[in-house]
Amino acid sequence: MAERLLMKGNEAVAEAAILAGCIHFFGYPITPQTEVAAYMSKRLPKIEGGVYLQAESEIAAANMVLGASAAGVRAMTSSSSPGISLKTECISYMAGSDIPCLIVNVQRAGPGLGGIQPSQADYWQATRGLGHGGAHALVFAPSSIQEMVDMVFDGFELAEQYRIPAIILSDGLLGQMMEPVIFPERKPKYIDKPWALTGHGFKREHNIVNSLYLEASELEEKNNEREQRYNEIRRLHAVADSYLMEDASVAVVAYGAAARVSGAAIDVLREQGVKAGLIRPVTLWPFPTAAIESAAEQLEQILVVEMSHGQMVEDVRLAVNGKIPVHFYGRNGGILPTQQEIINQLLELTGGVK
Amino acid sequence: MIKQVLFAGFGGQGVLFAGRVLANTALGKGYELSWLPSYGPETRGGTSNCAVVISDRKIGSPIVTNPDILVAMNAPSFDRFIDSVSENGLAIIDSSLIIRESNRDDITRIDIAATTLAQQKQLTGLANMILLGKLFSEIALFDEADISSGMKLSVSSSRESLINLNLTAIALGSSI
Amino acid sequence: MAKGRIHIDEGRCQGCALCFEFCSNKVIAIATETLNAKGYHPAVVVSPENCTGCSVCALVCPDVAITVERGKD
Amino acid sequence: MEVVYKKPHALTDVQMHYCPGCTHGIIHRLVAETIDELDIEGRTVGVAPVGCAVFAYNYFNCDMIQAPHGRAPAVATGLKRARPDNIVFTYQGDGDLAAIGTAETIHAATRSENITVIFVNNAIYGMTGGQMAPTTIVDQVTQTTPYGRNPKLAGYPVAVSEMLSTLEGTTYAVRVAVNNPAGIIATKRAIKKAFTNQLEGKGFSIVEILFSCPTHWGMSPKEALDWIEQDIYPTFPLGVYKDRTEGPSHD
Repeated sequence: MAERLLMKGNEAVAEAAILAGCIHFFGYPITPQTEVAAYMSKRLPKIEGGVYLQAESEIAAANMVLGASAAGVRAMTSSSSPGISLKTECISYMAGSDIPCLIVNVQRAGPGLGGIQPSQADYWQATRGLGHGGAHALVFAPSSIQEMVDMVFDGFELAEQYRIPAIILSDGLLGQMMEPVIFPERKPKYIDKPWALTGHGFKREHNIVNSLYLEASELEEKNNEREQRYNEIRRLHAVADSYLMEDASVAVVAYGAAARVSGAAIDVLREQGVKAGLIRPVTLWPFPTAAIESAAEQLEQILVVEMSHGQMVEDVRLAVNGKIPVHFYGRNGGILPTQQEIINQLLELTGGVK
Repeated sequence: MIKQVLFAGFGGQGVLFAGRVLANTALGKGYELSWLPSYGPETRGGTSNCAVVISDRKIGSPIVTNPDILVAMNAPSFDRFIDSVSENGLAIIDSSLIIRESNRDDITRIDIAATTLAQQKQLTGLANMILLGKLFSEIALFDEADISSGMKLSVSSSRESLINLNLTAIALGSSI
Repeated sequence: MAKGRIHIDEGRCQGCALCFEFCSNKVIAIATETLNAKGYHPAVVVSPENCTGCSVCALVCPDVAITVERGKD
Repeated sequence: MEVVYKKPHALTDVQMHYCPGCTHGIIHRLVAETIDELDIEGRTVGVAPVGCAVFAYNYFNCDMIQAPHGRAPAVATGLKRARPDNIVFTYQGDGDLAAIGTAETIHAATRSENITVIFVNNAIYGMTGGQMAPTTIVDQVTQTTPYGRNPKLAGYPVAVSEMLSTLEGTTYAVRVAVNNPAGIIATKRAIKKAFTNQLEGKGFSIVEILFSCPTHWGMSPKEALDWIEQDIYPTFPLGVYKDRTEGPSHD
């Protein structure tokens, strides 16, 4: 069996990327993400062909990824909320040019410079606001360091399969904490990239990576084709994890760090006889609408828990479509809801033991 | 079983490292565990702390708001955290830097003049390890071999010479 | 008779010792036995009689912790 | 006896968060003394950067604003154009001014915006824990150049004063250092001139100040000051790189 290691989330995600065949990293320091870049700066120069580059800005780092990915390699960048805002211009260009890549967002509290403590206030940005033009990226929401490591492989492979950027939506808690992790003995899967800018060598037509289509009908056709890919992703790759849901009458819907605490709160309530369960979206885009829609058939009510004023709760309400009440509890500014707070919320909703 | 431990002191006193040794020792024994540092500008020169959770089941929050065990290495940390220690909890205090009373008569308080003791025993700078030694003897989850392998995982190969010195300080703390 | 007098705000001091390094008259020392509330060994005046009021200590103090007086009492 | 040196009025009583021996505090004090001496606190607006000096808004008694990373000169442009009688300064580190904010810096200079830029250069990123800065010198070890800055991979340090001196719009560009008492006095003189230029409507002034980061250089505060002279001077020579204040005024 592979070794159980104790690692910071930020370091583990970097190591996982290397194992997944990504040796081109373009970074820029920002708390609480900087360890990803620092780890890459140590490891990549020791790997043949490895490129670590500290860009002059987050904007430049994202565009370096655009260039490297367009050249056909697995490329990655990471940042934290304010830096991701700067990268969104380029994410829109990557989406418009059908360029895969992996971006890690170690979320901190906002808006503006905000704070450096963990947050989930970039949900809207990740699922709705990646620059202009209506683009999407795959958005993965790990709730443990182990899961984050596994998602790096999936992230690169699905991104390349669908030619779409992928985002791992981490946060300051998952990035800074250490917990045991086992690196998978998984060989990265590669696919041909006939679109890549490798130099045609007079063996093929020239390739163009571009997002500009001045002819409206041409752009519509392009966007429709991309939307079909989006629809296939929505159909095949929306993932939710459920915990103690078989007989649950109330469910918490939470992702990432908020889901960890919610799960622990549910354990306590179960001991008291409260039939609570947890639905944990593992992908945020595509959102696991079907899983929540069908759970709503059996549940009496839902509590959404987030480290924000409530963003994912809107997607949950869309999925539930008014069938049952959807309540919300959140802390923000860099504060993780405590186990006790969630217990209290659920007790209040259920009126104690049921 | 769940043990929630908070190490707190000044940056430079080795509170993050003490937590790392505890975490790595628990790792070797197959426990679930988490280690979470305070981070940001206050970690340089100001106060610094880290939370370690050891459990035999999956850990929800790695944040420790009510520690079962507080290891306090300076007065500001003592003031900030002593009231948060859980009922019947334990506080291990470096009494060479903390001369403070508290009104917590519902917890066990152990005072060790670790900084002074470290200086006397040619272990300057290892007050953190002396206090950690006491913590190890109090929680009684790990034997000497566990601690020794936890230490080896925690010290980078370039500083290997420190391993034995650290273990000596831990043994000293355990024996108090 | 000292020509100058300095006052060090020990609460603001972070014990960086730049004043001690740059004082050519050895007026200042670092109090290695005491800690201030922030946990630093503060700078203290040990030889006030040598102070000329030259202000170099205040000039190099990054914590703006030193006030300087000059002239006759 | 008479008080000859005390905390200037333009500094608040808030204790600064900088690490022991970090010389940001000296530069803050020199800027505040200048504001006091020119008697402009009531109409001065400062722009804080992103980086260690971000909390400068807590330390200066004049009005303060916190700008997005690197954008301080653009924010300052807006402040100044809206209220030309106010005195506007930015306080920016090397990462803020010379990496992410290079475009804003260059274009504020080309427009000869009538502002004062205090550019503090210690060749490293402090706030995020000691990574390579655009001004990190060749071979310098940082968290993200663990094998030393290799120009083949990470390029050469950016010489901001030299670069800006080539721009027509730059009125005054000077490089000073706060590594000893004489340097601190020279720095004060440069800061005062840069503010005076603005008062006289002479256009864009920048004071580049070499200072120390003992924490991330891994040195004692005094060693760090000595290292400036030994190792940073050869890359960043002190001097006046541009001074066209003798010419016609900006207005």
